[in-house]
Amino acid sequence: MKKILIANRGEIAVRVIRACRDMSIATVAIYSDCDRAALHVRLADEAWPVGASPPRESYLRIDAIIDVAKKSGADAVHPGYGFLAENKDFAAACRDAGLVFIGPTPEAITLMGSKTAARQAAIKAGVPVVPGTEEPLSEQTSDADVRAVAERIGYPLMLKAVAGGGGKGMRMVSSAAELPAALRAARSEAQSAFGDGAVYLERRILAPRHIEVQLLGDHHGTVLPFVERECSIQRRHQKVVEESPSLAVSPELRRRLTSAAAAVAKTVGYTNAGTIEFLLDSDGSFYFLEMNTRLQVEHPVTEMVTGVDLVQWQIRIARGERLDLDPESLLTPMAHAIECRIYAEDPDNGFLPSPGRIQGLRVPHGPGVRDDSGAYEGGEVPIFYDPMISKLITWGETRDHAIARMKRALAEYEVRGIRTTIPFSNGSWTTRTSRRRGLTRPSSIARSARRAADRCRRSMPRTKSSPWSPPLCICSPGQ
Amino acid sequence: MKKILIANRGEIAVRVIRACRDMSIATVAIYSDCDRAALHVRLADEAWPVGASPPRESYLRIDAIIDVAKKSGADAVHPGYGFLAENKDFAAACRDAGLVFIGPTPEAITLMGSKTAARQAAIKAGVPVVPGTEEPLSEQTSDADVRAVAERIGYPLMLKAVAGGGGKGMRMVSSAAELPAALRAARSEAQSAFGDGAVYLERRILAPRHIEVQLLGDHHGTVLPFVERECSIQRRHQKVVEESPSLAVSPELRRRLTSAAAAVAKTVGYTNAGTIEFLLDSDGSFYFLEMNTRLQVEHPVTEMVTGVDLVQWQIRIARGERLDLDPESLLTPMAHAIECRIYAEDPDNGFLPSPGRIQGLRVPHGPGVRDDSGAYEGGEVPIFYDPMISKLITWGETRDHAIARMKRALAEYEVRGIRTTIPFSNGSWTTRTSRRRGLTRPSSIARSARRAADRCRRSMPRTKSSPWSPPLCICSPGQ
Amino acid sequence: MTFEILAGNTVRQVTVARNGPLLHVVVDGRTLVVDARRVGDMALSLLVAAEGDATPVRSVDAGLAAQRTAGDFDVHLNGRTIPVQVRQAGGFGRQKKAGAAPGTGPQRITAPMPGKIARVLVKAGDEVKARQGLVVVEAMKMENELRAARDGRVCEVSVVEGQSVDAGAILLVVE
Amino acid sequence: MTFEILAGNTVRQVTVARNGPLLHVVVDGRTLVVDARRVGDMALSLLVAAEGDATPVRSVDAGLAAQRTAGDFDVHLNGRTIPVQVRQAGGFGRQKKAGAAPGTGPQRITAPMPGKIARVLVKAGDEVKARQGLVVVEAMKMENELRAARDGRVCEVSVVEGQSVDAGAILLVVE
Repeated sequence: MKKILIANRGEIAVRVIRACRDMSIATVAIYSDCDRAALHVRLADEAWPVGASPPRESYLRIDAIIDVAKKSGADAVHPGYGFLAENKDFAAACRDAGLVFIGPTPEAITLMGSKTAARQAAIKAGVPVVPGTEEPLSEQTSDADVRAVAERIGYPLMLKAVAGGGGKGMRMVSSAAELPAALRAARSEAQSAFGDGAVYLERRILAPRHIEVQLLGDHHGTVLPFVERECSIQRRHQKVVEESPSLAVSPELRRRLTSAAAAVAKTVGYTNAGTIEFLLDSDGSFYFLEMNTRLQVEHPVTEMVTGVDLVQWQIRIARGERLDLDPESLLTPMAHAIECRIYAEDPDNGFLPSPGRIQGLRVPHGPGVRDDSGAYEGGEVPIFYDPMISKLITWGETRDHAIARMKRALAEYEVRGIRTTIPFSNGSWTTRTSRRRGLTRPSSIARSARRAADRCRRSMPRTKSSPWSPPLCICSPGQ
Repeated sequence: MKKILIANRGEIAVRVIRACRDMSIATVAIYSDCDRAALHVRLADEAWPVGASPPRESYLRIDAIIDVAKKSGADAVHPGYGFLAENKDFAAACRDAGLVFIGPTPEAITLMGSKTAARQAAIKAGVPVVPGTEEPLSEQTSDADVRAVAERIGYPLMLKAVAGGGGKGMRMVSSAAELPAALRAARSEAQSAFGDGAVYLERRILAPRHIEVQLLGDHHGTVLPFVERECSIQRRHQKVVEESPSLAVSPELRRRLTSAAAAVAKTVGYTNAGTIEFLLDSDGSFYFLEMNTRLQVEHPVTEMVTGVDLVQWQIRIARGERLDLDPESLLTPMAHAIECRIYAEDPDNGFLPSPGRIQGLRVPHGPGVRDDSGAYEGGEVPIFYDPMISKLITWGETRDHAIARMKRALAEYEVRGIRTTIPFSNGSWTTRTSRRRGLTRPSSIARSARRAADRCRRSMPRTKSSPWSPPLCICSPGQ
Repeated sequence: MTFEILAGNTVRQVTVARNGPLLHVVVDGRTLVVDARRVGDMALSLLVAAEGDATPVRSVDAGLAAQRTAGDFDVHLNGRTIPVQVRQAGGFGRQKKAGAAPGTGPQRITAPMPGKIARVLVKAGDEVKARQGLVVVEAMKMENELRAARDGRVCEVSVVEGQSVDAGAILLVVE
Repeated sequence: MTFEILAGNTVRQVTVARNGPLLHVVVDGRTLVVDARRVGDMALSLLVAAEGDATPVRSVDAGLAAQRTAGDFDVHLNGRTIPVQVRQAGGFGRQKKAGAAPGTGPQRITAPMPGKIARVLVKAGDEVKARQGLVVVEAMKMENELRAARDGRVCEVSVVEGQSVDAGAILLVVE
């Protein structure tokens, strides 16, 4: 593998470019009109235009991207996350064009990409799933039919995009009255985000923890699970804070979770990187939620506690290497890591998107701090794409130490010209600190996140069902 | 401990401020006239002026600094490295003023600070030393007397400052003819750097490795050694590249080295952070070289492979906490870390100092990269202080992986407006790479560093004895 | 020089006077001695003396970001962002922050951020109820439904679906 | 526009012409198609087409740093630093890089960098031999002894010990 095309933009494109550099593999970036001067274009060896700024006219154009891959002489394609990362047609088009797709097979994507089929696979593997619709509800399905299904499952329930991920096309529905509006919004969001408006329903488990297990599978039958990540602090069904390991997972529970995850992956002959999400109930029972057949946004926390470069391993697996990592060490976290996502959204104004030019940027540094970013001073944050501009990751000898470093790093982090969620994240850590040791009590994260949520609610003239619903902490990682 | 004064500047002051932040301890910076807008001033909670720009009129003024500590209500002082870090009078002055000095006792500094007394301590501890003068040669000692001593030891020999460190006041002398000039230069450099012109002589071991052992000692009798660092790549007797662990040190040799180091420290009842330097001969025998009674510039590589925050532990020890770290884990490196020092020197012009304004700065980021820096875009690099502006540290699953990441990070690193050693460091890694795995063969580091050295020699109208002598690689860490 | 600075909901009278290398800043009668240095374009390193104290030692790094309206800035202080409005003395007069009271007059529905018009849910002449959806603006893959503050009649629709709009652009008017 | 650019020891004739959004850059007769965007003050993102190729795809991030002499720049390219001198067409004429040949005329000993005069080792009127130390300049805690290139007589000493000097300042003259 000599040259890899990265079919993505922003921080993840930059992340993949760096992994390629580390392996002396040349990189080909693609860019839309508004991304000509984006960081991933500047750092790649080559950069090719693929169309206009709206995703459907550039980063979602399979034909144009395959064409660039051929012209540039790339021999492999890394899809990153989002865009075409979980698009079976893209994976197939790469294969048909003789390009190595750095990810799972089109078949695996098709299977696990359909949330309903994935649930069936989990059931086959003997892993419990959340009660819900086994069949997708296409855009043709009438509101009446959907309401009927909803009645069977019972409220409150979650409305989710069959092709979904990252909270896009997802709505919480607490009563039949909310269903039509939520359905319309979810379908149109799903359509614009994934080109597929089909949705499904799932019972809402109250106050669960979101625990996920990272997996790598090679082409020689080996599947290795990693120590879990917890992603319980979410806002608008989008992850805000992730960490590894989870305080709620004992070594014994870790064994059961990771074996269950590996079992699901083996059932479908899964290869390359993937993540299985579980809902963990207060009584310790867990349910298969979905499998993400791609690299996760939050993969760095796993890298920080295991020392494994997941992107590099995606590439090594794709070129046929054997997974010769020590399975035990992958389940034995080195201390603790936390990730805080930085969004171009205005926390003082109901988290409205805040695109624009970055007039000033001060990035935190020092011990235990990692910043994965696609932003630079003077750069533009376009209106067309996901609002996440960077991920701040800290590692600490203990969880408290990692939190202390996160607080320090957030205080150093300055993005001027646009509004970002930095002050919100900052506020959510800086309460209830123990002066002497300078550490935050675990539970205070969610508590103060809730407090921040209240602040936003006050400042927000919108109803719950609107996408601007205030941050919600599904549960406190501390409790 | 509520408030710590940092009696230093530049990257190490910033490093200490970050550790204090992580512990919720308030920070007091001091600054000279030319440092009013320096990064450590900007990041500290308080900043107090201590005098004019020349070190002797500011950062070396014990009275002024103690005065600020009292006025600001600081209860402790962290000296960093350099300046007053190994000055017994300063440590004593702090103690007399009722301030906790975050470092060893004045007695330990006095003892180990005198290179000749330190050699005697090592001998007492049963650790072999390099043949040389047991007594210091004061500024009054006549050239003739010094020549006489030199004849006894034999050429080539090293001329070193008794109060020395970091290569200041150090000269290699290959013949009697070179002695007078070298003596004059060494004494005046030592005088200006440490306020003490006394020197001593040591036989020069040809092609040794420079191996050092980091130590922490608490106030309850515990001394813990850490996995060794290798600092064999030096230029003008200044370390350029450091790494941990050393390829030349087997687990068995590690036991012997670290026990020897701990033995020396225990003999003198050493407390807080310190480092013992050894010369490792090709036959595996090692000699005590000196002890640095302070935090080392290169402490981050140890932090990267052990996960221990050494500055935080210096503070915890100083406030009486027990060293409850697991001794075994400190001797068991997590993979590999490398540090590359970035100097404001012009590698294309004989490494002339290159102070001035930083017009543009692009700092590398991403997995496995840490930048400890005192520089910022728009900031000034003054003519008065050490030319090191930052330290780039990379961690990798293997040594080759750490080197690959160092190459990537150096390529991203851009300092515009002044000349830096980045291109030199960059060149010293980018030869003999194995295309497929993208890794540098260990031995090529020193080899290409030599090649770079030759390049400089050509571009340099100066003699060996001048401080501008070309980079010399005492040995290749790869061989 | 004397300014009025609106931060949060309070207007403060601020007078700044040079005094050698230092600034004397009088905020609502309280005098602060400040040593200010530029550390970048729109970035300042401030050392501030405690009230009554002459030597400025409290270090505050202040980053500024100009907003759309002249005199409006975001001030960044150690991870916090404070929107302020700076005006000449008397600029705000007695009353607090300007802005039409929501209770009366025609409602101008404006774009809260730059984006694309995803859907227009009403047409000129339509009668609308309070909180009824009027138009959906999409930006960064998220949809934002703008609603009527109270009952009224749509008298003007200035945008069409698919159109890109800047922040603050008037989308439609309800009277 | 046509320039002469001195990089290393070679002078190159460079012509730059706008062509829509692109630049046509002719370097010693070879034409390169370049798409250049400013990504900061003195920083450019360049996409360069392979010779003969029309679509610029090779990405090169170029940072510039102005040097003391107008038209002199350090060009930073992926971790490498290349000093260049840019002049108007004919600016360098036939000959290579300017600068008095060392063999002849009075030697002006200049400060190689800003610093402090640590010691003056000679006085006006002294006879000096080749490679004899004349003056020691200290900067960043390191001493730099400047020496005579050849035998001569010190005719002028323009500095005293302890004095601060800028880069390029004439310290003394030997004839």
